[in-house]
Amino acid sequence: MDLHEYCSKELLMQHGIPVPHGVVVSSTQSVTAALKQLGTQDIVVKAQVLSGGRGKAGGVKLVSKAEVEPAVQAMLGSRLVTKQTTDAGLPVERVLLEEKTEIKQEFYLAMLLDREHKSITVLASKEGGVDIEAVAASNPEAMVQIVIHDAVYSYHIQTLGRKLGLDKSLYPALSDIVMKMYGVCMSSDVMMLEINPLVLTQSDQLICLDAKINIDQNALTRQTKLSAMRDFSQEDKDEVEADKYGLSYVSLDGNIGCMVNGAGLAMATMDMIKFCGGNPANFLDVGGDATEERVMHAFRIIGQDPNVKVILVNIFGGIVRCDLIAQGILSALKQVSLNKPVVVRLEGHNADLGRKLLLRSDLPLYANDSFKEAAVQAVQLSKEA
Amino acid sequence: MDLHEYCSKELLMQHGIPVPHGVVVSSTQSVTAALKQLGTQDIVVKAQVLSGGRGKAGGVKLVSKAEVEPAVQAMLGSRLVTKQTTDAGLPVERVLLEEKTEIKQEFYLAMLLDREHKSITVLASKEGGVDIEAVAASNPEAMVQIVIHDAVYSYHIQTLGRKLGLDKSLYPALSDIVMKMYGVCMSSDVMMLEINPLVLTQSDQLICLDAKINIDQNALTRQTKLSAMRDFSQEDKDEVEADKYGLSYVSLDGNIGCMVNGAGLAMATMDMIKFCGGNPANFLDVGGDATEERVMHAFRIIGQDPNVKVILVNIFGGIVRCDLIAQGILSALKQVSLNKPVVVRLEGHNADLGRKLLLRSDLPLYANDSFKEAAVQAVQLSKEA
Amino acid sequence: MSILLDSKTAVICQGMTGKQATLHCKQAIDYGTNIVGGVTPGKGGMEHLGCTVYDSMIEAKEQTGATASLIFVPAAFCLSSLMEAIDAEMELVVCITEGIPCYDMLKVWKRLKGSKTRLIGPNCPGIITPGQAKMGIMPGDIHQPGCVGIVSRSGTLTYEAVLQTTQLRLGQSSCIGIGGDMMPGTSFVDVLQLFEHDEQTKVIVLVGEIGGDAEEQAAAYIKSNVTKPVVAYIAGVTAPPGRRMGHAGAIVSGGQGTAEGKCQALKKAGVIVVDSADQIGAAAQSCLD
Amino acid sequence: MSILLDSKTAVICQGMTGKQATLHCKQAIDYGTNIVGGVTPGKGGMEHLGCTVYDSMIEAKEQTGATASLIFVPAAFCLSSLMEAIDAEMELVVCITEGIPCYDMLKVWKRLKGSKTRLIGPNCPGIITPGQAKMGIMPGDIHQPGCVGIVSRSGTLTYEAVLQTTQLRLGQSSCIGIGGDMMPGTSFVDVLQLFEHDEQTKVIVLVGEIGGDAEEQAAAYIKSNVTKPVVAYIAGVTAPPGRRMGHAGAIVSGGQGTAEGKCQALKKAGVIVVDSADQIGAAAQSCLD
Repeated sequence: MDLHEYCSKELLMQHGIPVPHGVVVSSTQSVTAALKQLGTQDIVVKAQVLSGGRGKAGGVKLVSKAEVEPAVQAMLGSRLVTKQTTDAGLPVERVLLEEKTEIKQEFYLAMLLDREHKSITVLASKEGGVDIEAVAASNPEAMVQIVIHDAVYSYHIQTLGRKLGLDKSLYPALSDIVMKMYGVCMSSDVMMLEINPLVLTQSDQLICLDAKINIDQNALTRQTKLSAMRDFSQEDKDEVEADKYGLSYVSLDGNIGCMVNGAGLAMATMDMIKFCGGNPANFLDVGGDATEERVMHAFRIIGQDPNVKVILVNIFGGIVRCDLIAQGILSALKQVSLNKPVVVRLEGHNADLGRKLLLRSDLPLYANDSFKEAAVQAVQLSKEA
Repeated sequence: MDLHEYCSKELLMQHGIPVPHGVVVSSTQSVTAALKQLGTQDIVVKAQVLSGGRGKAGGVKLVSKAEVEPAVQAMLGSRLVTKQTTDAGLPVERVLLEEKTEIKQEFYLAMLLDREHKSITVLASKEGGVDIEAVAASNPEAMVQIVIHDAVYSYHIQTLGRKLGLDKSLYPALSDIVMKMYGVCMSSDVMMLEINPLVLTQSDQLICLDAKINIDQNALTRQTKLSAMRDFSQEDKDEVEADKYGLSYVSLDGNIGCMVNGAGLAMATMDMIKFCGGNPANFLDVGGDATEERVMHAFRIIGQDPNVKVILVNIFGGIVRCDLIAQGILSALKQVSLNKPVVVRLEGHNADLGRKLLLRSDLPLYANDSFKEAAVQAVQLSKEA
Repeated sequence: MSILLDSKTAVICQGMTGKQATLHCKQAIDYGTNIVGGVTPGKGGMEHLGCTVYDSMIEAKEQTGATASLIFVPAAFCLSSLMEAIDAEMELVVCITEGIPCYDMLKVWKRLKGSKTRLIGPNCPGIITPGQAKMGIMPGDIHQPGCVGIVSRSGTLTYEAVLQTTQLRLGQSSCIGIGGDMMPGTSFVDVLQLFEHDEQTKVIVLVGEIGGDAEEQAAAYIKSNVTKPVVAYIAGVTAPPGRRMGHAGAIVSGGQGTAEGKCQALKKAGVIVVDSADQIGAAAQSCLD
Repeated sequence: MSILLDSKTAVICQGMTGKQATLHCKQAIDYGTNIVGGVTPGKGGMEHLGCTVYDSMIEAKEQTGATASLIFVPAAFCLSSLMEAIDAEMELVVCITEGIPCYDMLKVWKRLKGSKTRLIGPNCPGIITPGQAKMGIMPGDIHQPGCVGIVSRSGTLTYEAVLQTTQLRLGQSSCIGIGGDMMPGTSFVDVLQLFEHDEQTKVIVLVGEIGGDAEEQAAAYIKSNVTKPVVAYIAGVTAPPGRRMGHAGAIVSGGQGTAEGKCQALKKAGVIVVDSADQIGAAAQSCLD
C-alpha cells in the first residue's frame, strides 16, 4: 500500500527525521489558516496523488503566498494525469503546502526490503531529484547500494557519506537520518522508503524534500494507523471491490475476462490467451476455495468491465471437487446476468461430472476439458462478438 | 557491576515493569516524608547492600508504619554481615521502604547473557523467594530454561506460563514482563537480571518483589546513567583503587603477594604458589604494557595488604623488553618502600639483561629464571618471615 | 528414492486442530503420510485424527521423535510457530500459511541461516513424494510415482504439470511448491541440487513466474551444476509492470523480473523453455526419448 | 602445513594507523607476514609501513585480494569494524581488541553464523604460524617451526607453553590464542578439529582456565574425534568462586566452570593434564617418545 506524500512525511517526522514545515489542506477555505503556520515568502504547492511525475504534470508549483489560494483551487477536485497514471488520471483531494527550501545539493536516498539479499538495502545517488530509474539505467556507477544485514553501523554511514561526496561534518546528520529511516522500516513494515530528493540546504542541513512510502500489504492488519491512511480514491474501484471479497484482481486492457484459481495458473491463463491470439481483460485469482459467493462476485466484477466480450473460467479442482465448482458457477451466473459467453475449463477432481453439469444448463456456457482449446475457443468468441 | 535493589527496581520501572511502590532513604529524617507516599499499614524495610541473604541476616524487616523509623535507624550506618559477605560485612548507607505486598504465590524469574548458547536465556522456577542455587541443585526439574535467540515469541511465553503453572489469564501480564525484561537486557547491557521472587498477589497481579541486576563491565562507558549508580562503598577498597590504574586486582587470604602480566599467567602463578605449598594473597594482572607507573601502583596496593610477607613478580616479556621492566621494578621499589622481600622471575625478551640489573641492586630482591623455583623461593621466604 | 520426504518421515502438524489443517491432515494420513502428532498450545493431551496433540514443539518432538513439521497456523501467529519449529531443530518445516508479513520472514531467514532446518514455503502447496507421503494441500490422486522432479512457485499451475506428467505415465519423483512469497525459505537452486542428486529423478520441471530473480539464479546454477534435462515454464509474459499478480512475489519492478528475461536466462543455460503451460508434460517426455 | 595462516595469506589491518597497530604490524611484517594494506576510514590513500591505507574493507579487499583481517580498533568502535570484515566476507578475522561489550559480541555471533568468516578473538594475542607469518601481538622470536599445536585462552601463559616447547626443540605448528572473553569467535573445539587434520601437528597443547564450559566441550570433542595426543593445563585452581580473574570469561559461578571439573573432564577424555604451568613442555615431549 502506497502512502501519500503528506502521510509519509508525517511518519518520518514522528521518527524525528527532518522534513520541510508544511500543512495539508483539502479545501480552499483552510488555506489562509494554513499559510499563517508557514514562515517563508514562497510556498510549494503539491497535489497529493499516488503517482510519480507530478512535477512535470503541473502537480507541484512554487508560488508566492498570495498565489497559493488560486493554485490550490485549481488543483483541488481536478484529476492529475502524469506519465505514470492512466489517461483518466487521479483525483486531487488534498494539497500539501510547504515552506520553500533553499537547495544547495540534491541526493537520492532510499531503503527497501531486498528480496535478493534477505535484508534491508540502502540505495543512494549523488543525482537526486530526478527519475532515479533513468539514472540507474544510464549511469549505474552513480548508484550506491549498501546491504544492511542487522543494524546500521558506522562503517555503512562512512561508505555512504563518501559515495555521496558529503563533507565529514555532515556524517552525524546523515547517520541520524539513516538510522531513523531504518527504524521506520522495521517498525512500520515498510517495503520501500524513498526520499527523492534528500536535500542539503543553503544552511547545510539535510532535509527530506519528497518522500514515498510503501507498506507491506500482508502487514496492514497490524499497522492499523497506517492502513487507516489508505486512500481508496487513488485506486481502481473494481480492484478495491474485488479485494473486499478476497479476490486478487488486476484490470488489463484486453477483452477476454479471466477467472482462475491460483495466481500462477491465472497468469498462465492470461499468457495462453495471448499465445492463442487474444487479449486478456484482467488477472483474477478466486483463491483456493472457489466458493459460490466468491465466484459470483468474480463474475460480477469481470462483468463490470465494458470491454469484456467473453469470459474464460479456468479451474483446477485440487482439494475442491469440480462438480461443486460447476454448481457454484451455474448458480452464480443465474444471480449475475452477464449476457456474455462463458468458456469453462474444469480439470482435476470430478472434472467429468462438473463438465456434464455445465453442458446440461441453458446458459451460454462452453465446457472444455483442454486448457489450450478453451483459450482458443474464448479467443474465437471474443473476435466474433 | 551490580546495581542496588532500589536502582534495579528504578530501571525496571522505567521500562514499565511492575514493582512495589517504594521510597529509598539515606537518613532517618526523611522517613516521615517517605511514609506519606506509601499506602499500606505495614511497610517492608530493606537494607541496601550488594549481597544476597539479607533476609536471614536481619536486613529485611516487615514493620508497622510506627516502627519504620527505629528500624531504619538501626540499619543505617551499620554493617550487614550475610552468608555471602566477608566477616566485616557491608555498610548500609541506604534503606528502601516499600508497601507490603499480599502474596499468593512466589516464582523465580531471571534473564542472563548465556555464554554457552550465545543468547539471552530465561531461567524460571515455581519455587521462588528461596535460594535458587539450592533449588537448582536439589530439584533441577523445578528449573525452566528457555533460550531466546532473537526475540521473545508467544511460544516462549506459553511454555513459561505452563511450566510455572500460571493460569492462562495471566499470560498477557507474564508476556508483558518478559518482553520488557528482554528490552531492559538489550538496552542496558545486562549480564543478569534476577527477579526473586516474582509474586502473584492476592489480587492476581504479577509484581517484582526483589530485583538484582548486573551490568557488563565492558559496557559501562556507554551506560553512563547506570555506571553513575556504582556504589564504591560496597566494594573492596584496594580493588577499586587498582581498577583506577588499569590493574586487575582481586584480594585473597594468603600471604604471598603476586604481580604478574596477563590474567592467565597471574592465575597460573597463584596456582604454582599453592602447588609449592604456599598461599597467594592476591590476583594481580599489570596488563600488557607493564609501565613503571603501573608497576609502582601495583607494588603499593599489594603492600597495603598487612598479610603479605613476600612478593612474587612473574613477568613474561613478550613485546616489552625485560631489561626495561627490571628498571621499572627497581625504580618503583625505590618510590614504594616495602620492607618485604621480592622474588622476581623474568622471562622472554632480554630476560638475562633484566636479571643482571636486578641482581646489581641493593634492594631485598631475588632474581630467578625459573617459574617454579621462583615460586618455591617465595613460599620459603613467606614461611621464614 | 525421493527428496526430503518419504513414507517414514515422522511429521508433526502445527495448528492441527484448525479447520483447514484438519482437512488436509486427514487427507495426508489417508495418503500414507506418517503424521505422528499435532501442536496446539493449550490443547495438549487431546486426541485428534488418531494423534496426540501437544502444547509445544519441543514436547511433541521428544514424545514422537518427529523430524518434520507442517504448519497451518494463521499468518498473524505464524512467526512464533516458525521460530518454535526452528528452535526445536526440526529438519524439514513446510509452511502452508499465506500472508505472513515480509518483516516476519526476514526474522525467520536470519534464524534459518546456520540452523538445522530446511523451510519450504510459506504460502505454498507443500511437498509430495507420490505413493509415499505428502505434506501440504495438493490433491494426492493426480500424482503417480515416477521420474519427473517438479519444483514450482505456484500451486494450481504445479498441478497442471503434475497432471500432464501423470497422463503421459512419466509420474513424479517428488513435487515441491516453494511458494509465491517474496522470500521463500527454499529456493529453486536448493531443490535443483536435491533433484540433481536424486537417482529417481530423470528430468526436472521448473515452473517459475515473474518477479525476483529466482529463475535467473536457477539458470546460473543449472548451467554449471545440473546434468539432468530441465524443462521450464514461466508464467506472466502478459503481466504489466508494477502490478502485483496475486502472489506477493509476482511483480515486475524497475524492468527486473520479467518473464522474458527469465526465459532467456534459462534458455542460455540449456533449459527447454515451453511457451505455454500445456506443453510442460510433452517437453518432459521429449527429454526421455 | 599449518592452520589458517601461512606466509602467503594476504592480510589487511583494520585500524592500522593507530599506535599499537603500527607497532605490531611492523613486527608482523618483519616476521614475514604478507600485510597488503590497512583500513582507516577517512585516511584512504595514505601510505603506512609501506602499505596503502583504504577507507573501507570492501575497497581494501578489491584492491589487494586480501583474505584475512587483523583488527586493532578500540572497543567502542569495534562492532562496526567486525561487521565490516564479516560483510566483506574475509575468511579469517583476528580481533586483538580487549573490552568489547558482550551484547556487541552477541550481534557479531549472530552474523558469524552461516557467514564465510572465521573470527579469532576478541581479546586475544592472535595466531602465529612459526617461521611463516603472525597476526597478533605475540613475540615472534620465542617461536620455532615444529610439531606442537598450541591453543589457549590466555596470552602470556601461551608464551610459557611456546617457550618450553621451543627450548625442548619441539617447536610449534601453529599457535592460536582464542581469547579471554566470554564469547570467543573460535572455540577450543574449532581449533582441535583443525590441528587434528593438520599433518604438521603431532601433539596438541590446550591451555585453559576457569569459567564457562569450553574445556568440557573440548574434552567431549577430544574423546570422540581427536586421535593425536593432547596435553592440557588449566589455570585458576586457587581462584575463589564469584570473582572475575582479569579475563571477562574467567569466573566460576554457581559451581560451574571450576578448574577441577575441567581437569577431570579432560582426564576422562584421555588428555594428559599437568598440575603446574612449567610442566607443559615436558608433557608434550613425553607424548612423542
